[in-house]
Amino acid sequence: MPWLSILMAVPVLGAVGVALLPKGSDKLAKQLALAVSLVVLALTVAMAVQFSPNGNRFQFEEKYAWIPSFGVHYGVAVDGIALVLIALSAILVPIVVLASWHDAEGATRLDLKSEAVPPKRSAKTYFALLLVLEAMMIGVFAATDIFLFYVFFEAMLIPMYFMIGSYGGVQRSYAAVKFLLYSLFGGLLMLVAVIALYVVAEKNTFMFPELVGAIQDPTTQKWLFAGFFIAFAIKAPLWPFHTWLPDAAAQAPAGAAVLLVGVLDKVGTYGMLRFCLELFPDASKFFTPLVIVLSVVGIIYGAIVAIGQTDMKRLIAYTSISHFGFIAMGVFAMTQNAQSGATLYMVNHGFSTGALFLVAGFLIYRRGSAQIADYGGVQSVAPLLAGAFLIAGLSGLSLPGLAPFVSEFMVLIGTYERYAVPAIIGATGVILAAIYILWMYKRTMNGPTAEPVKGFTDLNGREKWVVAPLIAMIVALGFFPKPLLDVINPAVDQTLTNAQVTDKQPVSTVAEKKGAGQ
Amino acid sequence: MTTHYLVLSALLFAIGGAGVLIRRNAIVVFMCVELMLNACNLAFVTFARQHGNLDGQLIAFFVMVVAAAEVVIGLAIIVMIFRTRRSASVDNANLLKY
Amino acid sequence: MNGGTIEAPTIEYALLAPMLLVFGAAVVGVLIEAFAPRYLRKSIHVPLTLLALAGAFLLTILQAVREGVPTTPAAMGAVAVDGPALFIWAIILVLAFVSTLLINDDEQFVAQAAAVPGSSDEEDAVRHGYAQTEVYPLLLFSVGGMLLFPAANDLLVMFVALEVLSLPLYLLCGLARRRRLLSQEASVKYFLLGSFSSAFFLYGMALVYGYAGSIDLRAISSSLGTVVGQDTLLYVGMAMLGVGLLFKIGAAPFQAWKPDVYQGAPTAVTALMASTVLVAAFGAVLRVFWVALGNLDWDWRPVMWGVAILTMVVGAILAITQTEIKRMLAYSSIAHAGFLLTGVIATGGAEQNKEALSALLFYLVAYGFTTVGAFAVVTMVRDAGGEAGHLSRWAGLGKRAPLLAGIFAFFLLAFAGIPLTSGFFGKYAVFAAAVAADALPLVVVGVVTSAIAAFFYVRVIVLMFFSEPAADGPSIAVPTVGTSAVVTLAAAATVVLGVFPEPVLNLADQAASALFIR
Amino acid sequence: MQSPAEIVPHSGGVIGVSWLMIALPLLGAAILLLGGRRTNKWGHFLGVAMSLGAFVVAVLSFMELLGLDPDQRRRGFELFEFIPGMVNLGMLIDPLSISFALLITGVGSLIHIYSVGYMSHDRDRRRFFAYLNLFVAAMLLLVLSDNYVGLFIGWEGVGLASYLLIGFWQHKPSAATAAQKAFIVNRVGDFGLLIGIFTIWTTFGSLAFGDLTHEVTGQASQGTLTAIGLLLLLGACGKSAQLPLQSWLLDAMEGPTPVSALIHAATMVTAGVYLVVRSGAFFEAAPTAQLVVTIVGVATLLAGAIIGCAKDDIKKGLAGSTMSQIGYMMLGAGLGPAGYAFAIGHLITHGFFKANMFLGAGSVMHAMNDEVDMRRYGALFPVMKITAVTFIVGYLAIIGFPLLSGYYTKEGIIETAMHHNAILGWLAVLGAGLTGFYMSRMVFMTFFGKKRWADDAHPHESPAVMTWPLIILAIGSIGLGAFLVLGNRFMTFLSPAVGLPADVPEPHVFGVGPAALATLALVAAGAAFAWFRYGAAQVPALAPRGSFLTTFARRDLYGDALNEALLMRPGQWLTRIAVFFDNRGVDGLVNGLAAGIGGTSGRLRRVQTGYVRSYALSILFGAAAVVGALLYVGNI
Repeated sequence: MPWLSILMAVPVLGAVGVALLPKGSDKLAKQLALAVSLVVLALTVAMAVQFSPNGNRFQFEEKYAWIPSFGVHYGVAVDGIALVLIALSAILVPIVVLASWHDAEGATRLDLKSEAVPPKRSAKTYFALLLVLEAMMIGVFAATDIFLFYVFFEAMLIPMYFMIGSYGGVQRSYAAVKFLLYSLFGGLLMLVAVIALYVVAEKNTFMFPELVGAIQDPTTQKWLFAGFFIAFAIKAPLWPFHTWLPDAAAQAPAGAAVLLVGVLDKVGTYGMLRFCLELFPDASKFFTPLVIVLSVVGIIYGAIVAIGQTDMKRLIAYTSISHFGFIAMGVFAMTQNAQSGATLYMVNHGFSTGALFLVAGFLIYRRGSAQIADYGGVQSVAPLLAGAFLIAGLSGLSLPGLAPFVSEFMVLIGTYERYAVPAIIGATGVILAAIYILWMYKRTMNGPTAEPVKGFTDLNGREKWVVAPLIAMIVALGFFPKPLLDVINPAVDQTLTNAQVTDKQPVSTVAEKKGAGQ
Repeated sequence: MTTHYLVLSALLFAIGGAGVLIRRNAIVVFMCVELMLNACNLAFVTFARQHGNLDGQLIAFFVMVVAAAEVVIGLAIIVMIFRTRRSASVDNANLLKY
Repeated sequence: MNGGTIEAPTIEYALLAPMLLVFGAAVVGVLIEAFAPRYLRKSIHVPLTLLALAGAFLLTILQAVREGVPTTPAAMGAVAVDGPALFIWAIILVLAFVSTLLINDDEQFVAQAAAVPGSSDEEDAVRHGYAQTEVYPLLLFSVGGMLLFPAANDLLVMFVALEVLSLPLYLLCGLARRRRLLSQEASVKYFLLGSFSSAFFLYGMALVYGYAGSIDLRAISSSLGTVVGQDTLLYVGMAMLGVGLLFKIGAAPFQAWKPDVYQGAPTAVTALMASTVLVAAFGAVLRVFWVALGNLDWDWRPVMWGVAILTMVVGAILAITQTEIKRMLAYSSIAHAGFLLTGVIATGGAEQNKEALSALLFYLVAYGFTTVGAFAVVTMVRDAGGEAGHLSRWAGLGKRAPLLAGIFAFFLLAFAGIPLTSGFFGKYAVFAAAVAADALPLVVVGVVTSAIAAFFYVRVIVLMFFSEPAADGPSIAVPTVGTSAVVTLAAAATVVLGVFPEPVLNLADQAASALFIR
Repeated sequence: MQSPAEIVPHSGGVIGVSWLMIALPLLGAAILLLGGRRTNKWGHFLGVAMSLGAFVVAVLSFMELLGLDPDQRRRGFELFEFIPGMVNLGMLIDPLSISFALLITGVGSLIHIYSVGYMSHDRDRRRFFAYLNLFVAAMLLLVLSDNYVGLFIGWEGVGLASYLLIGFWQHKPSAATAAQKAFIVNRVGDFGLLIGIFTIWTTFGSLAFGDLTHEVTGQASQGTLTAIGLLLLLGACGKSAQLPLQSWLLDAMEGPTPVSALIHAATMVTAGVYLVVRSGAFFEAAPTAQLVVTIVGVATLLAGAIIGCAKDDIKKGLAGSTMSQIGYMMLGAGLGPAGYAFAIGHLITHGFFKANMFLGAGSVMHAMNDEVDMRRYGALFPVMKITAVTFIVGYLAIIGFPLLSGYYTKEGIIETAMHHNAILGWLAVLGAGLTGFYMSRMVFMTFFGKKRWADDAHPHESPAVMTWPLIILAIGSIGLGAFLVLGNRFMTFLSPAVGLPADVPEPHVFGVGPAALATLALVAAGAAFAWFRYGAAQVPALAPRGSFLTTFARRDLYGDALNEALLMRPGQWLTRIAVFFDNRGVDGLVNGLAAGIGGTSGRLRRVQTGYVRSYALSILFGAAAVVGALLYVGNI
């Protein structure tokens, strides 16, 4: 059964269906979109349970010649890493659909004519784009053909571009263009690398498994690595290629922001892990110091700048820049723990940042402003809303017991095994995280209730359904990450093998002593 | 021996080119282009002589025909624009720019 | 031909049939102008033209499949009907057919060219519903020239073809119904500059003849290196030939005419020029620099590099600040000429790199269709004074005509080379060939300029979708059957070539594998 | 000297289900938080019940433990795999952890009961109990986990609970700020703890207490061990409000008084001591680290005492004393196995009498409608006898009045310190004297002397639900010390967990030897001075300016001022600069590039003049260029 193709086909068909609905049937469009996304989720679960962690690395393989003249295949398959990321997308989309219920209705829905609220737009289009995006997100993670990956990598930009551009805040078109051009630029550099890879490898195929180890010459590796890496670094985004993200995320409607930061950007770090490391092991080792430095700078820099933000969504965006620093650091630390942690981080960050953006979205929906200064004392009038915001925030500062802690802990400890100093500097991020999250929480939720906030209603049923699954995931994975890690670890092992690195062993004998136990 | 003719044709070509650049009247500009074509003809005939085959001379005839056709088209266009603008100066026609 | 006796030439009529058919139809068209009553003319012309083009197309196909690709030049070595030529013919004929559908629109052409703009004569002409039906024979002559141009196997024929294709275009440019001043100015400029450049071509021809003693391309190529002490002749001649050809494809620094002419000419004619002429011109470029001067590629390649880079940069950068849609498309076509030139460079010299050739052919197909489609859309966006050329008038078009705007946006994305559009594969193919031919730097320049170029395509999309419509925005003309057919066809082609390029790629491969005969 | 016993894999019995201790309160918290308003009616009872349930389990497990012979008393078992290949979550029930569990659940339950009365008027009482339960669960996870990761989870869990409870009245900006400060300062400590854990993992390849025995730690280099020790100490300082991370504790008094009693006196703040003792295997191998621990302890015990001397706010006064007492424990913990027993002992007794006094203070505030300024009290003894008596019992215990709890445990620490390093010992003695002064001051200002009440104050005794816990705690404050210390009862009980010290000092009923006598003398002097100043003399209702020293103490030894000058201000500047740099610098570069291209384009367009002649010129130049280029290329 061609699971992955089905996973992509369903949302595409759904999108077409939604788009073809007659004018004015927005409600129906929403329901249809929700239904489709739920079907995708169900299918994903059905697929995931059949995945055998210790089976072949790539499973549910499909491979058909697409463009023989270019040696391009329609090749899809998943290993543990791809699987969890696909699952992430499949889980987030229904939630986002539910959360974006009114996003397209624009300022008309509120009497306040506010800057943060865009004018009314067609809801149909919005949800159609959303579903197309879902298909592409699944495709980009599933692609085992580098060309196919590139196609999705670039094509993904378009729906997101429209979602930001037509449904975003007051500066939406600036943000959308910046997002598109920045990513496109990276993508085009990557295109050169892709071409060069094909030409140099002389394998007449783009299939990833066959290209692993195809490039031996170190110099070539370095150039190709650079080509791929810059694209991924822009996507991720790594410091200093990050400035498009705050604009995009702040202008995008909350739902789109979730998918942008939660999933799209993961493609960058995923690409580093999957392609940079395995295709160009020597170059990766050569560039590791540089990348580690960039990541550490990103962690601290992102956190500090986040502290200074006055706009909630910008603040959250900057926290993500900090978190992506962690992920990239984990990827390039080249230890089992760090890379598993980084992969897990990609998933957890999706949930926690997703929750943050969505709850922030609810606030903005009520107040019509993203400015932190416009809030205050929300907790007294809307305790549930505040509580959700707090939990999301706490997961953002990776409080133990919540999912992100596990991943951050693994990344740091794994990095520490090889690069102690960066890990220590990175760990100061946990202090800064406490500052930016709690300070934002204090300014928005605590203290005497501000006048415009008085009228706030607490979470309604729909919003509860948006928040509940996210928080459930965050808590569950916080105490029991094993299921994910069991899937991720073998894939990471494989990655490390292809990247030709091995873990360092501790000095003492404990490891041997309990070697069996662990 | 044939060099002189070549030099002459080159000179004619240059003069034509220069004319295109400096003259304002569309007709004159166009005549300069014709001059360039004829410079080419001279060159062709010369080379034909040099190589001792007829191709060059043959080509010259073709070029004349083409030139004639060009004259027809060119004059038509120039007359058209002259009737509209009451001037045949190429510098007046610069609405399309930047 | 060696003096003395003149034997009767042998002409392979079957091979030349498509050309002859078109020319014949053109002549018939002239007779119709002469004898048919005015009210009948159009109704005769249109079917005649379409049939002639379609017939020619069929004959071409027939030629390709039945007779197979000939290996020797036809008509005493004057015309070479070989694989690439046939392929190019097919493209030209299809695109010409499509453009004809556009031309078949009363809004395009002046009622009576002879009538002075704004004069009473004009009013009469309009009132009597006159139409300048000479357009059709002119078109046919021009197309005939285009067919001959890339097939010419001898510089004289090529020169004649050049003139035959250009002269009717000079006239066509001046026949716009609205904004006649601009149209006429375009016509004058095009004519003067065109003839100026063809003078260069001719002089180059003379010099080459002086060097080689022949104008037959094979003879020239075989004479290379045999003649001593005449190199200056050869190089200057080669340069001047190049100038003539580069002018036609609008490569910098010979691009100055393009924006003005494209803007001034009737949009239908612009479409014709932007698509077919470009194709024909590239065919000729390839033939001259490949068949005749192939062995000198080490000499002309560096120059071509310079020209290509300059063209890409000038096209991309100047387009950014354009405010007139046709003018912008003109600059974009300059940029694309630059990309195509990288393909020409990749084809290299005598060794005849067939991958690059087929890539180039594919690019021409993809670009041709998209361009025609784009201009077709332009013809439909009108306000009081005819087409709404100024970009500001396009604001909010996405609201007023979602479908049309959507299609146009799609064309723009194709120009930008976004995956899943034909443009992407065109670019990919050409760049891949260039990389394979060690032209990596050129490709890097290519991608950087495409990134820049993307900006102005995106800008138009922003205007159409993200900005609020202007109060007195342009109306969308109810498209004639022809126009809508064109748009549909172009869109379809752009999609199909963007998703399943394989069939066309194969055709291009076969065509290229036959290579240019020498 | 004997090192701790091996951990015995355990199954079955009450200990087998000892995880219920964590689960029950956690469940309670979950129900109360998710249940929402529905649970308002009975929520507080559920909270109490869960806490009591945990207490019962603790007691039963304790019994079961006692049933085993000493070297079998370290029972561990795995709950589930947490991070495959690194660490599993598991329980460790040994004398050390069970003592804590008893303290936490016991005192915790009493405070739960007390709160039923104390918070009866608060509309968010349910939420309060949810947080209390959450705290109990986290605290138990902290002490019962068998590895550092589990400990860390509990560690930050209690941090969260404390954050929530300090900021319980979040509508008060001061409370919100205090909560935030507490969390962030703690994070600094947690950072140290994290790095410590990393180092342990990379050095020894395991994070389970069971693996990190003395033999194992012995293999690592002295430098590594010292580093680990100091990093763990940093964590301990954060949690236990030791210098230099003490500043948050006094602000934490913004929370409801039961919170101060439970979290910021009896249990959470002592976690640091637990950590140090639990990590004995590292500290005992790293004398330098140990020395630093003792120094920190002594410094803090003096600082706390000094602060306590100057505070007029009764809760802040108590907070200062808490700092100081934890200083003592830290000191003890730094003295190796010999000190552990006394440190933990003092920790437990302190848990009782300090909780006792805090709740007493709460009762007083309850009576004086939430007035905290002792200068507005006075002569409360007659009106609220139970509170007063219990408070005074606690007071006597803390100043080390012979035969009361505090006397034995504190005395033990001082003795050991003296035995270990005279300077430390004498400083500890000095601290005891100060304690005598400021605690007496508190008692006199509150219960004796003249009335200085606000006009609308009508003090009355608190309801039984509040007084009974006081009484129970008071009893503990009286007898517990003697019970633990005499006959080395506690030390022998504890030794399987922490190792038996080489030289066990003979415990004694009365202070003999210079240190003990000096202590008693100083305490007496301090008390007398306090009486002279605040008991007999008239206490001004408004605080006098006071000497430099007083202000120094009132300002918490300028700790906040220091933080503000060294960290906050520079931090704010750094933030501003970073934001500016990001907008103008990094982003400016990007936008600048775009603008540059746009500008070029704008200028270049002008070349397209529209004059056909200039176009022709460009063609000519172009042609010339091409010709030139070709000739050049051709002739090389």
